[in-house]
Parts: sequence; C-alpha cells; structure tokens
Amino acid sequence: MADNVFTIPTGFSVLIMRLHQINQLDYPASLETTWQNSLQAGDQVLLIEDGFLKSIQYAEKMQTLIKEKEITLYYLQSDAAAYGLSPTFGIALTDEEWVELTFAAEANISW
Amino acid sequence: MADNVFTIPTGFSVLIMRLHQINQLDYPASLETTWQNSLQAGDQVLLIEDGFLKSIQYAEKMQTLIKEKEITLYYLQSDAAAYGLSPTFGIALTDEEWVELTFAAEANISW
Amino acid sequence: MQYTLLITGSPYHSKACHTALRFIRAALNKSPDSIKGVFFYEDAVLIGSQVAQPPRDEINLTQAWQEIAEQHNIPLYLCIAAAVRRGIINEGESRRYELEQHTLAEYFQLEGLGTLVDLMNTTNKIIQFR
Amino acid sequence: MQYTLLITGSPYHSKACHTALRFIRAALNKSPDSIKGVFFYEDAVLIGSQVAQPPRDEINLTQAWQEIAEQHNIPLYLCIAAAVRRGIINEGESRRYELEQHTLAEYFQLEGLGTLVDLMNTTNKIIQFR
Amino acid sequence: MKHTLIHLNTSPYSSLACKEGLDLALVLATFEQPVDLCLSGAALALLSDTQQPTAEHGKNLHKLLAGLEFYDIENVYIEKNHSWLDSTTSWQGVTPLDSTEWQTMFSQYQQVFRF
Amino acid sequence: MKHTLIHLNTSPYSSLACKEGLDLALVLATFEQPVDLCLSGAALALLSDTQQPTAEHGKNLHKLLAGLEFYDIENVYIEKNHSWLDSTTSWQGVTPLDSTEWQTMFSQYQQVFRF
Repeated sequence: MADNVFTIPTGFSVLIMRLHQINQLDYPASLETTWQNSLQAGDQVLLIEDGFLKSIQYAEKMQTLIKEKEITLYYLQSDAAAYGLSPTFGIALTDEEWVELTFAAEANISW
Repeated sequence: MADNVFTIPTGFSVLIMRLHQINQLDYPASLETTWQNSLQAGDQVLLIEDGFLKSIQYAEKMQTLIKEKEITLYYLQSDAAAYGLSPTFGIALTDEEWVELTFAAEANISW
Repeated sequence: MQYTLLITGSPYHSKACHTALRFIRAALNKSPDSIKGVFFYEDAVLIGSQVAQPPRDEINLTQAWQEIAEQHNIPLYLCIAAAVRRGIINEGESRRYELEQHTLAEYFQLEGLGTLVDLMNTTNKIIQFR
Repeated sequence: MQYTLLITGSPYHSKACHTALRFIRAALNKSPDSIKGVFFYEDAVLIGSQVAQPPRDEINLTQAWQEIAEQHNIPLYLCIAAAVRRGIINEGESRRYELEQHTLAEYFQLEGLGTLVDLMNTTNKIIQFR
Repeated sequence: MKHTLIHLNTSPYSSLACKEGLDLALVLATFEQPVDLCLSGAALALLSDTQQPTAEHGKNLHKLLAGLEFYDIENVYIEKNHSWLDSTTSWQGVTPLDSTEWQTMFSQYQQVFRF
Repeated sequence: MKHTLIHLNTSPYSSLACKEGLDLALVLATFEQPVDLCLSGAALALLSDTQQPTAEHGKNLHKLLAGLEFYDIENVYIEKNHSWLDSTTSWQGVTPLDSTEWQTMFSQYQQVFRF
C-alpha cells in the first residue's frame, strides 16, 4: 500500500485516509490552498456551517476539486434546509449519517 | 472636483479620501479583493497588527498596489520592532504620528 | 468504541458549540455510549458561563449542553488555563484569586490539558469543532 | 476636535483592545481632550469582565483600560445587549435576571447603542478597531 | 449628520456579527441617521426566501428585511454578477451595482462598518 | 499512542491561538505523546530572532523554541520557498519541506489540530 507513497521524515509511510471538515465559505487565501492541496485520492470532504455555501457559490470549483483530487463530497441536509438552498452535486447526509461518516473515517481534520 | 466621478444612487457625488486600516495578513479571498478594489487615488493605507506582515510577505504585491492605485502606505515603527522585521518601502510612523494621520484623514475605514 | 469531542470555537464568534451540540445529540441518539467526554479549549470555554443571558427568542446554548451532561452523564471539561484568563471561574479559583464572584455554570468542570491527553488515549478518536 | 473609539474585536481572538489601548495612550498624550468616549460592541465587550484573570506575566488589559478611564475621565461604554448575552453583567442586570453573580468591572458601564449614536453626532469621527 | 454604510459580509448562521450589524443599522435608523446596507460573501445568504433555520443555526434574520423600509432604510446594495442566488427565490428589495459602482461605493460614506 | 501534528497558522501577536497551540504541544510532549509542529502563514513570524514585542503586542513566544528539544519535540516543519524570513536572522531548528512533502504531511498524522 505504501510502496510508492512519498513520506516525510516523521517515519510514517502510510497516508491515512481522512474526512476533512470544512466550515468556512472563504478561508484566508493561503489556507484555502493548503487544505485543497492536502487532499489525497480517496479522502472525504464534509461541508458544514458556512462551508455549505461553497457548494452553491463555488459549485464549479468544487466539482473540479472532486474530479481532480478523487474525493467524495458531503453536506448536511439540515444546512441545506436552513439556508433554503440545494446543491446540484455532493451527497446529502442526515444528522445520523453525519455521525456514522465521522466515526467511520480513519482520521478527521477540522479546517 | 466631482465632475467626472461616477456616483451610486446614494446622492453623494464626492469621493471621500480615506485612511484604510488593514489588520490582517490574509483576508478571505473575496474580502481581500474588495478592499484593494475600493482604493481610490490619493487614499492612504495603514498596516497594523498582522497587516504589518503584508509589507514583508507580500512586498511585491503591495508595491504594485501603491503604484497602480496611487496610494500612500504606512506602518507602525512599534510593529516593525515587535516582529523584528524591516520593510523596504512604506512610511514608518511613531505612535504619535499614527494618531495624527488617523485624526487628519477625511474618513477612516477599518477592514 | 468511544469518542472525544474537542471544541475550540467561541459560542459568539463561531458555530463550533452549536454544531457540536447537533452532532452529540445525533451520536447519543444512535449509540448512547459513543461519547466519553467533551473538552472545551480556546474561546470555546466561554460556553461555561452561568452569567451569560441570551435573548429569550434564541437558543440557550449553555443550558442545552447542561441537559446533555445531565441526561447522558457526559463530563464537560473546560481547560482551566483558558477558562480562568477568560473569566470563567469556579468557587475555588475565585477564592484563590481573592475575587468575590464566580461564573462557572453547573455541569462544567475546570481541568488541565492532561485530561484531554487522557481522553485521547482512552478513546478511539478526537473529533474537533472549531 | 474630539473623537470616538469603537472597538469590536474580542480581547482573546483579536488585537483590537490592545491596539486601541496603544492608540488612546498616544492620543491622550498628544492632546488630553481628544477622545470623548470609547464604545465596545460585539465580542469586544468581554474586556469589561472583573473576573477574567490573565497570567501574571501578561498584560492585564482590563486594568490598563480602567487606568485610562480613571486618569483621563473617559467613559468606557459596553453595548448592554452584546454584554448581557456574553455574561458581562452589572448588579442591576444581575438582579433583573435573578442571578447571584455579577461580572462588570469598575469604570465600565452598560449602555444602549443609542449612546454610540450620540457620540457619533457629538464628535468629529469614529475610529474603529476590530 | 453622517451617512453610514453597514457592510454585512458574514453568514447569518455563522456568528452574531450579521445580527449585531443589522441591530446597529436599525438603531441608527431609529435615531434618524441616514444608513445604507451592502451585502457580500456569506451575508448574501440573508436574501434567500426559503430559509428554515433550526434554533441551533440561529435566528431567521431574513424576516427583518421586509421591515427595513419602515425604518427608512431604502438602499440595500449587492454587487451584480457576484450573487449566486436565484433571483426568483430571493428578496427583491436589493439594488445590484456594477463593479465600478460597487468599488466606489465605499468611498461615498463618512462611515463604513463591516460585520 | 497517537502521533499528533500541531499546525500553527496565526501570528504570535494577533490572538491567543498561537500560544494555546504551543501550550497543547508542550503538554502532549510532557505526557510523552509524539508530537510534531508545522508553521505557516503569520505563524512564521514566530521564527524571527530579533523580536521585541511590547506587553501590548503579547508574549515573546520565540523564546520557547529553544526549549522544544528538551520536550522531545524534534520536528518543526515549514514549507520551503513559502517562508519570507531571512534565514540568517531566524530560528535554525526548522525542517523545510518541498511542496509535495508539505501537502502529504497532513495525511501522515492520526491527529492534526490547527491554531
């Protein structure tokens, strides 16, 4: 699994698949770049709070990210209802499914 | 003075020269665009707090901004000393000069 | 499998405490033993104020967390250093600093970061809300 | 010519209260009558806590503002709605909400936003720190 | 009297900023101070007609928009082409400005406060 | 035992975040938990040797860097070419990573906390 994975000197040779929790519409530019660049194929991205609005305002950019980085994108049904807005892509989660996804991830990072 | 100034329907026909107080190194991308685009020729920009670091990290971009927008850029001597960093452009202010500049401005905006 | 929640965002400046509340309700609903403890750090410690009075037409977030603690017997830890500097102080600390007032709400407790390390080592994962 | 300071940034999450302190010291040094009043709104109202205990090797920001108020007779207003919801409460409000504790530090006073409008109309400009 | 621009740039459901900005605008108007609003970024979400926030999301501030006129707050600006809202399901009381108008707007007020 | 990455991204003089992040790193190390640091954005200012903050700016956290090794915190990463610091006047204990290393770094820890 880790054969051709580049590793930094931490000694870790395995990339841990993770769920990235994104809670802002706009991060400061350099942080926006950092979280997007840190995505690894197979990672999951969950939009919460203001982050949900990325699926509306930056719909195209997010769809490109999904394809290029080979990630899966999720958002919460309750956020869509709160804002009264419906994304045209991504997977909507009930609160219970949100818990399942979060617990099931190998690792979690909250950006 | 206001002859060929474009005005929005507020009824104001005069652009008020102002001192823009910038206190972040990185604003969210859209806000960064907004404050830079809002600059008018003759405006003043004062870097404070984290904003001071713009003069180091984004030295080139800031110098371009000064030229293109015809603005004057200031920073605080005390911030330069705190960070132990010296910008190669812009005007350093003592705390007393900071007060003078702030009071003297026609209008102030804190981004 | 048990989990820890780490909350770092201010109840006024972020949605961290609100979102984590939605999360913990759904988690406990699904499996009542899934959360071992909740640790509040940085500005999130402001949630533990017994004095804050939200307007009557808004959610009382401190009370909502107290109900979680009471009904599910889940400890709510505030980092003591972060809390004391932000004015969230229990009776003991209040005496220690020779103050007349104390502000820590019931069901919240002041603990060192060592408690977070302990939760880290005795639960499967830490889920952060910021 | 007199000016108003409007401070909106949290003492914990921003430098607004610190920077405004540097500014007001320099302003009063230069011309003792230049500042008519200071209005704290949004998270900046947290500065008015008498309970917060910063570590001894750090600046006590609340005390530094109290010294400004005392030495120069400058009123420090906290927006009452913003303060009450954030747990900064004087004795009167404490009784009104049937609480046992109050947290408002000396030299700070709770006022409505109307007081800011009044300052706006009786001073040359508002300078904001956020 | 100073003409004030209140600039809302944060989501109504991300912090108290949007609400406290609107509160200030309403108080200014109550005291008969001229005040305009402008909306950008996540604050545009305020305009959506079909909001159904839970108590945990926060107060539904959309309802306040209809009352703005009563307070003599007549100008609510947004930047044309920067709105990602469907105009058929969002509040109609806004005035869209083109880029040049938007950019010079900030220099036309004695006071600008962002929330 | 979980390997933790503490990501510092804010200026030591802009809020308590940088300090509270370092505090967590030191406590983790004290409890013999493996912990690495990485610095980006305004947190890079931490490295400058010639800092002279006033009390209003905040605590001089630069002084803590020299003690990290004592706590067995040996890895402090920055992104190569993203540092705007003069290497002759900044702390030498950092390990610069190239872009690929930096980007994969975040996926190599069970826990990442940003401050």
